[in-house]
Amino acid sequence: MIINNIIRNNSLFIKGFLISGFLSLFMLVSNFGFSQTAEDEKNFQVCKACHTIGGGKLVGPDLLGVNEKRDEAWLISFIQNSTAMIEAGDPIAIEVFNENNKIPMPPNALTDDQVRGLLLYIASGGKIEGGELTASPETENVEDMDLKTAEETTKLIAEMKRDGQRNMSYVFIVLAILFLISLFDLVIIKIVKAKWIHYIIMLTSVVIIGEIVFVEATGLGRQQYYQPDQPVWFSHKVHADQNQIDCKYCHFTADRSMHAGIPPVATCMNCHAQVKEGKKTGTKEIAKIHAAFENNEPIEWVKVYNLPDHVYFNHAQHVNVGKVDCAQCHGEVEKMDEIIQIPDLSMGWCIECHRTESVQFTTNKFYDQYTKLHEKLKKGEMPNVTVQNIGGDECAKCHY
Amino acid sequence: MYNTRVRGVLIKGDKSYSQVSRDVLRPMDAPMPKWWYVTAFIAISAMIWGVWGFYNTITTGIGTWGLNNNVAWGWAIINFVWWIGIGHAGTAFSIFLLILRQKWRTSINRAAEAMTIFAVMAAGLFPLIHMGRIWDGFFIFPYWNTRGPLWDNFNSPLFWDVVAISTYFTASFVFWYIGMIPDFATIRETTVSKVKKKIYGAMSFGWLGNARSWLRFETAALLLGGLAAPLVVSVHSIVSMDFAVSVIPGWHTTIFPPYFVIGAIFSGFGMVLTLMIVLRKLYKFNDYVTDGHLDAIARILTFISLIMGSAYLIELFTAWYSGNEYELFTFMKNRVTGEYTFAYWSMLICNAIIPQFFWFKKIRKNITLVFIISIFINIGMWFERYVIVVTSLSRDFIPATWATYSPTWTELAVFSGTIGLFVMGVIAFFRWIPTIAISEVKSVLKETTTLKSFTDED
Amino acid sequence: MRTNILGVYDDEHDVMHAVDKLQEGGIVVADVFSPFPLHGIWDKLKQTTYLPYATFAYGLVGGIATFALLYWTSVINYPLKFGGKPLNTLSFIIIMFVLTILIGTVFTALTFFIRQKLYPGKEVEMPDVRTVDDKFVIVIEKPEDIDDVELRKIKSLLTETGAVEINESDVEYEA
Amino acid sequence: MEKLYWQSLDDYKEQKSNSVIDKKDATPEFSIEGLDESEVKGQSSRRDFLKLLGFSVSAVALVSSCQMPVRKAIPLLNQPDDMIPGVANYYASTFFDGKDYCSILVKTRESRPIKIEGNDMSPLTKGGTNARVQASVLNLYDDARLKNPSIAGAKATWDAIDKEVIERLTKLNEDGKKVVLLTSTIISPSSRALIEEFITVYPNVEWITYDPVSFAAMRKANELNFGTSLIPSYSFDKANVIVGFNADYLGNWLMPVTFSKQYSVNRKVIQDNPKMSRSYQFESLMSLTGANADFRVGIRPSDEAAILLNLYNEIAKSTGMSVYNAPKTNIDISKVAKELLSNKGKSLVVSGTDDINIQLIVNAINTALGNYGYTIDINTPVNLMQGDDEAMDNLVKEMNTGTIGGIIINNSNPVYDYSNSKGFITGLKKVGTSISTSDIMDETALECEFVCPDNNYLESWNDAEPVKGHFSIMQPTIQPIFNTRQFQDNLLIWMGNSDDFETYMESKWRQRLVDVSNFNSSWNSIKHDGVYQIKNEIADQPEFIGQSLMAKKALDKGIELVLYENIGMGIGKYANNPWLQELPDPITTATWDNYLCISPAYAESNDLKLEDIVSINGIEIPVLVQPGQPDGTAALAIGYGRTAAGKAGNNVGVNAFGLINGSTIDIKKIDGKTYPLALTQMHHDMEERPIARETTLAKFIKDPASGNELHAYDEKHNVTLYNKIKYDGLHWGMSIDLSSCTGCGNCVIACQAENNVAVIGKEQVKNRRIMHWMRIDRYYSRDEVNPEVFHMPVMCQHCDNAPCENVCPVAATNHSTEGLNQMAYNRCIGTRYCINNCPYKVRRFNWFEFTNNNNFDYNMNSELGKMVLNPDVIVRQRGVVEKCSMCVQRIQEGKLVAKMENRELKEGDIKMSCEQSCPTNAIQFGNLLNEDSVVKKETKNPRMYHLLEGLHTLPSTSYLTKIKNT
Repeated sequence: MIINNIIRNNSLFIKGFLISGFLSLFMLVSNFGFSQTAEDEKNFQVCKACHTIGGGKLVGPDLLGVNEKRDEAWLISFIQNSTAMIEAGDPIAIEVFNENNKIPMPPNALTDDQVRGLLLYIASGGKIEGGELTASPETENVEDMDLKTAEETTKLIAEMKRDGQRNMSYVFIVLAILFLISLFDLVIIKIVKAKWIHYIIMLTSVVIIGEIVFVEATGLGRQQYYQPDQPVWFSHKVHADQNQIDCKYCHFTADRSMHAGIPPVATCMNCHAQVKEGKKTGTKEIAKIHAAFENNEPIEWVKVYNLPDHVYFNHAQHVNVGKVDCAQCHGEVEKMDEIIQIPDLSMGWCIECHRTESVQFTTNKFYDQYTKLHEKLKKGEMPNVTVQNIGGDECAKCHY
Repeated sequence: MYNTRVRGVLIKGDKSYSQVSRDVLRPMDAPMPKWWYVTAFIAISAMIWGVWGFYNTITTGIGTWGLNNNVAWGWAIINFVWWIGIGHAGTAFSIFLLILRQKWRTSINRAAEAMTIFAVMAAGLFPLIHMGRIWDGFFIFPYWNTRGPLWDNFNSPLFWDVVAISTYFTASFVFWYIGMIPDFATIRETTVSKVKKKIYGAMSFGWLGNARSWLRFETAALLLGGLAAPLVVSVHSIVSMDFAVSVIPGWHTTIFPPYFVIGAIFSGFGMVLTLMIVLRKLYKFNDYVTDGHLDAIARILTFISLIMGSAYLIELFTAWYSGNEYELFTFMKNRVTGEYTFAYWSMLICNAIIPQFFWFKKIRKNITLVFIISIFINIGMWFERYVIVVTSLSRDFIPATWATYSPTWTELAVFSGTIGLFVMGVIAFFRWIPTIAISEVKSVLKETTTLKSFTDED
Repeated sequence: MRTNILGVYDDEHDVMHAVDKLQEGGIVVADVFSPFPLHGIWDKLKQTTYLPYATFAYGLVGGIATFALLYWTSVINYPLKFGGKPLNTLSFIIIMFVLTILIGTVFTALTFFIRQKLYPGKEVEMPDVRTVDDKFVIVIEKPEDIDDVELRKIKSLLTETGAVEINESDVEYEA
Repeated sequence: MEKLYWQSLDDYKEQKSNSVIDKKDATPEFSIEGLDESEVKGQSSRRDFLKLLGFSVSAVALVSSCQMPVRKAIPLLNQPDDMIPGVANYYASTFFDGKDYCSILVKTRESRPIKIEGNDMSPLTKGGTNARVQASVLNLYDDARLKNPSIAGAKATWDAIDKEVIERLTKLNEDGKKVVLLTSTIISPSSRALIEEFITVYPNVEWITYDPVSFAAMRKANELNFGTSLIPSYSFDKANVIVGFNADYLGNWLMPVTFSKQYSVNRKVIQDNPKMSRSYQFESLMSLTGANADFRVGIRPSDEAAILLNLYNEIAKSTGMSVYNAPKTNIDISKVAKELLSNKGKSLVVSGTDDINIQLIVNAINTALGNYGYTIDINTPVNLMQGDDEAMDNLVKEMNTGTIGGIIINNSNPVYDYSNSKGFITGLKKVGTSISTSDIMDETALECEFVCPDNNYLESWNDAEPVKGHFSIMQPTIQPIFNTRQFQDNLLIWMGNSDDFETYMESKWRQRLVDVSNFNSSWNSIKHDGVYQIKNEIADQPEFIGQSLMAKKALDKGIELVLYENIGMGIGKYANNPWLQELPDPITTATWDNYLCISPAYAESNDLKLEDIVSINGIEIPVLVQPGQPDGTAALAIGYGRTAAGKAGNNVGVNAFGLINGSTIDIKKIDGKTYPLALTQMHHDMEERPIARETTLAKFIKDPASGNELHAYDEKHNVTLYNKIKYDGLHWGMSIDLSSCTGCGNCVIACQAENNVAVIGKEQVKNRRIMHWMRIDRYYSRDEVNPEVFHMPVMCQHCDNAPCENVCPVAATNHSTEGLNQMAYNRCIGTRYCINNCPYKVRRFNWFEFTNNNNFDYNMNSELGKMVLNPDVIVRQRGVVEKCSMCVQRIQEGKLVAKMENRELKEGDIKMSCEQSCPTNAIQFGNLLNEDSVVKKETKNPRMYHLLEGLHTLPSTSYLTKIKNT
């Protein structure tokens, strides 16, 4: 299913890619290379926080057909720095400002060309984001949609927790007592004559106790289904699912660094400078952000995904190079209000994926130097090159 | 049957069957002798010191030992190999002499096997304690895990060790215990004390002693013996591979397996000799462990010591013949002459020269001398391991890294602790377990032999 | 309620002899108790054991299982390279060799105990406790409806083969 | 250097100003994603994980029903664009401590400096560093650093200090009482200008430069010969024949890094064009230079002048210059003279002795050889070592007469390192106002009233002009950790100048770059590169004014004392740096001490042996019998015996500054008393084993494989049951050129800094348990009087048939598909079998817990000290084996970068820590499957061999035979 996602996204991406390409040709805007769209899509992530394309009004107005409504020059300057324009007393700007209950749009550090690209993207946006257009009715009646997802999510997490915190201590004690009793009876008091009963009881209890001990021992130092309370009640569902904010908008170092990065408060402020009230928690939680921001003391989030220190994990390697979907490790975050640790983060879990998942062997030029493997691949001796094939299950790949 | 040759008896003072039982069981019913308390006290205090050594090592680190970047193995391994060697006596007796149809073994093998058990216990402690991270020691077992699962390196002699030693211990223990069952039954039926009846009754597993049980007993004993027989060879061969498999000059030697096995049996017999002399002195078992027995062991030792001697010579020869400068250095410049002369020569003298005195009947018959020589053998075998482990490591390939090694108090403590454990085990055995296999002795009670050791005496 | 006639002997040779005699006399010798194994008695009593075959089987299975484990773990499941050696190395042989013995030993012992119904704390009553010390006892079943002729015959045979005592006991034991 | 970002702080200050955030939060040092809370509060360091997973805690976890500790993740409030947590930034900067100069790159992670690299862009140091530069990053995290300014020992605020000081200075100025500004050599043009300005504000201030090691004689000599007091710049790379007299130019003399780079150029022999320089060394101790020289002659210090004069005469004879009568010496220099004459203009004679006569003779010789303008450049003088001894001596006199009203001491520690220390102290007591700007409470600061702690150089702005026309910039890579202030800022404030030194400096540079069109961009690019060069106008050689030369007759009896600088300690400024203390001396391999080096013959006759204690002029000191130490001399290292350096550095060795270089001493043996010395190598003979292989140039020309015949033999005779491993794509390898390696020890510290190698202290070093992943083996040839010396860096050879791998029962060490011998610490149970079975003995065992252990109270036991740890490398727990990982973290990083840039790996993308800053480029790393990589090419080199290749371990590391030009 994850694979499908990737494919779908790619196909969408490519579609939009072509369309915008044609458009740009059609519009004979010379300085638009094909590569622009990709960048624009990235830039648009910021806008997504408050705007949709034909998805109806969020914080800011729906951008569908904005290009027709306003002339380019105005748009450019407005997008680059709206507040400045308002202060300057531009009538349209002020009007827009008032329309959207006086929430200013934060200034964006974009060049004119970038803005043009962005506009182009918006213009073609309806078609590119076809997937999302069809999804747009959902966003219109968010509420009941919400309820549905809410139910299943709560169910999901509930059961996760159930088998997460398998509390076997009672079973353990009971069995231990049973064992002792039967032993006692067998050797000394001999109430039960049929000896096989003793044996069966003892055997089974030994087996089960052994299992418990083993599982608990391996679980030692792991924290699967760990869901701590965070200092701020931050809902990934609201942000990632309803507002459709891309993961990498907040966790923006995920494709550059080993750390995905907890977003600095400043990032929150990009939107929450304006958005002062949340659907579920009202002002209460968002106020915390503002507080943290004013007294500039960073918020102490509780880390959920903790790897032991002797493991070196690099997000860039997986997200950027390996093109691994966030959900593959972190689960369907957009369904969770508060984050819960889905995998057990055991070495076996890593290895498993490294054995099965194939690397970007043909697309990434880095792998060209693996000539032998390429031959094999060509000859069809192997269907695909997994991480293991290039030594992905070796110690020094993660432990150093 | 007619035979011109003089026939000696294995058990002297023509005992009756019940006399045998009584003689063997007497010390168990007799009040605790004084020497027992004294020895126990010494042994236990040694063990306590050993516990301190363990504690010190585990809490502070291997750094409390005298090891360094070049000599990463020291006393721990020396003593380990030494104990394992001693631990070979039991099986050697029970199996080899069984196969060689040496009936006279019957009055010794019980004690010998007991010795094996405790020696192997003592040995087993060293691999544990010498681990840097003992709390992760379970990594060494190839169990199913959530690391991939990640298994062990089956090329490693250390892994072979783990397997071999645990097997050896299990096998010897089972063999030993099964052998004791009929005797426990004897105690069960003959003792007067209620408690003993209960305990030994439980330990005798409800032994009857009718024809079929004897049949199965004999077969089982034979099978277990047969299974354990290759162990006598394999265990110490594998231990020797710890060294033989490596690249270090003086370790990387093909002669090691046979040489170690012989050495093991040598030290084992040496220790048996020591123990039996003590035992028969304390328990007046002269009729069971006769001078003939000691004489026989002495003769065997003489023979083995010859083998040892030749092994040492062959080592030197190979070193010279190989023309490998590193080998040459280790043997000629480092052992025969050079820094470790003392260790080397005391090894050579104790193992190859001194036992040769057994050629003289006078010495063989003089129990005190025999005792002393047996002690020398034990010491000599310890030095052999010292020579192998330390001399090779401390001056190996790259002169820049050469370093010397000397043990610390902690290592000493650990060693003495294991000795304490061994002694304690042995005297506990003396005290609570029939030290001589009653039923087996009975079966050979009327046997005679033409063995020189037993006939030569007047 | 079944009783046995016990012929008690002092000397193992007499016992062997007596068993022959009794069997010539058409008397079924049920069992013989002795303080140590009497070699050869088993043929007389037509007793055999299949323990060796079991042991062989154990060894065989053990060896194969060990190899299977080694091969699967270090070649198939998680292949790791050590010092330029092939994954499927000779060192397997050593481990197989030893583990074969281990498995063989342990299971042989277990079979022996189970087959012989020996276990810690088992309590038994012996027909004649002296057999653990120095006496040898020949056990002959005494049917309910035995006639004096028969009985006398048995007793006389026992006495003339050198039985020092002739007792009767109704102790039950698992042969 | 693809990692070079736009110059840091400056830009990101801009970032902040135009971002929504106020300035307060710009100290992200210790709060970043990935640090856990405890660390944010600075209680434990990252990556010292194993102790957490170890016995104690897992047991605790058990009883506490398997509860895991909660880890906090604390984001930055606002994240500067160039600071990505988890990605390293490199900033160009400059290392100058008053003596050594080096242009460097500072590697920062989460904007804290963790490693120093050489700056390839510098034309002087060319990317090289030395051990002290490498270790300097640890000084930043030194607990001994002063946290606050103080007045008379009491903690004070800067305002209070400024108020008080300004009052006093003005007062003294009005009274016309003299105030002395005592500094070490300052090569920063801006700072010099600033001081000049300061003096104009306070005319009563006199500026005295003082260096514990003096070049005054050389400057004087040049003044006499050329009219200007200066130190010329030398080009060892242009010289075919180099004759050194007690000048350790590869170790500590003037600009060792630069000279090593130059020297090594002519020591690398190419097969098609086999040429190499020849170096003679006449010296009174076994120095690093001597160890590497082709011909080394041991001489008495008192004999040097005579020998030089004879040499001069030899040359003068044939060049028709005036000959002076010279006392006879029993050293024949005719051969040297011949060589020199046949290399006129392509030779170089230097002397490190601070004696005007000698320097005059040296100048005369070089003039006679016409080396000026070729190998010696008078017109681009070196600005280092400006110390003026006379001025200093006068100062002490004046202080004692009480004419000095005040003294400001910057970056110099005369109480410790001035020969007449007592005099200085008494004088200092008489001085009314004494201000020290020392960054630690050192011996001098203790005597001073005001202590105004200076910033560490990694926290400061500065520039430098080590050699005329060569500029380089020092820029902060971290906010000041403590309440310290840069010396220059002090001056600015005290002279009532409002702007800080950064702006001051920039203004100075505006003047310098006045003719540059766009100042900002070029200024930024200068800061980015770290170096800037202006063409010196071509000037012709100044006229040589001959002076009459003279030399005294050499003493023929008595022991002459030679004071020298140890490679690690230098002049003792960094005594509190445990890395340097534990760096084995390249010659004696001793650590943590200084000692009296005596000649074997002397030891023989006075039955002295290693560790015996002798007393010289009342100082008790252990002896070390040093092969090659000339008879009649004894050498003793300065820089030890600090009393106020910090816990690691206090009372290590004895202070030799009180003694006089070249003076005759009498050595009294103190019977029955010994003192343990921690040597890392006890056996000095190669036992005729083919370990460090060598040949001579002549032989090499005849047969390139000479000295390496065994290689072919082994290649032929090595057979194996198994077929070799086939690698695909990547197979890492290393190649070490023994003829380039001088054994300077830079790589050892570089490795230690990169890989979080623990410091274990003297006692454990003595127990032969040193943890360095990389060691430099040193062998002597069997000639005791003047042995040849071999240096051989040895680290894990990453054998393809690694003996260590076979024997690990738990598979903790095994072979990777990239040819690495990988070690999984967290799997290791510490059987130490691998250590035994490694023929190279490069594996190290954690005998104790070296982290958070008060018995090992070094940087890993202090929260501050742990900040230097490389977050990409774990700190090993007690009981595990560790070893050189071939900087696998760098390999992985390099690969990742290539992947992200969607390209193949190029040669040089990945550099090992030891390789990167090697001052002689002796170490090369690369992909053996890449046909045009250096390492691959070297495998075809007939000089190539593997260490102990007879064992057929197939190492990935190869060595090139040492070629001597004899």
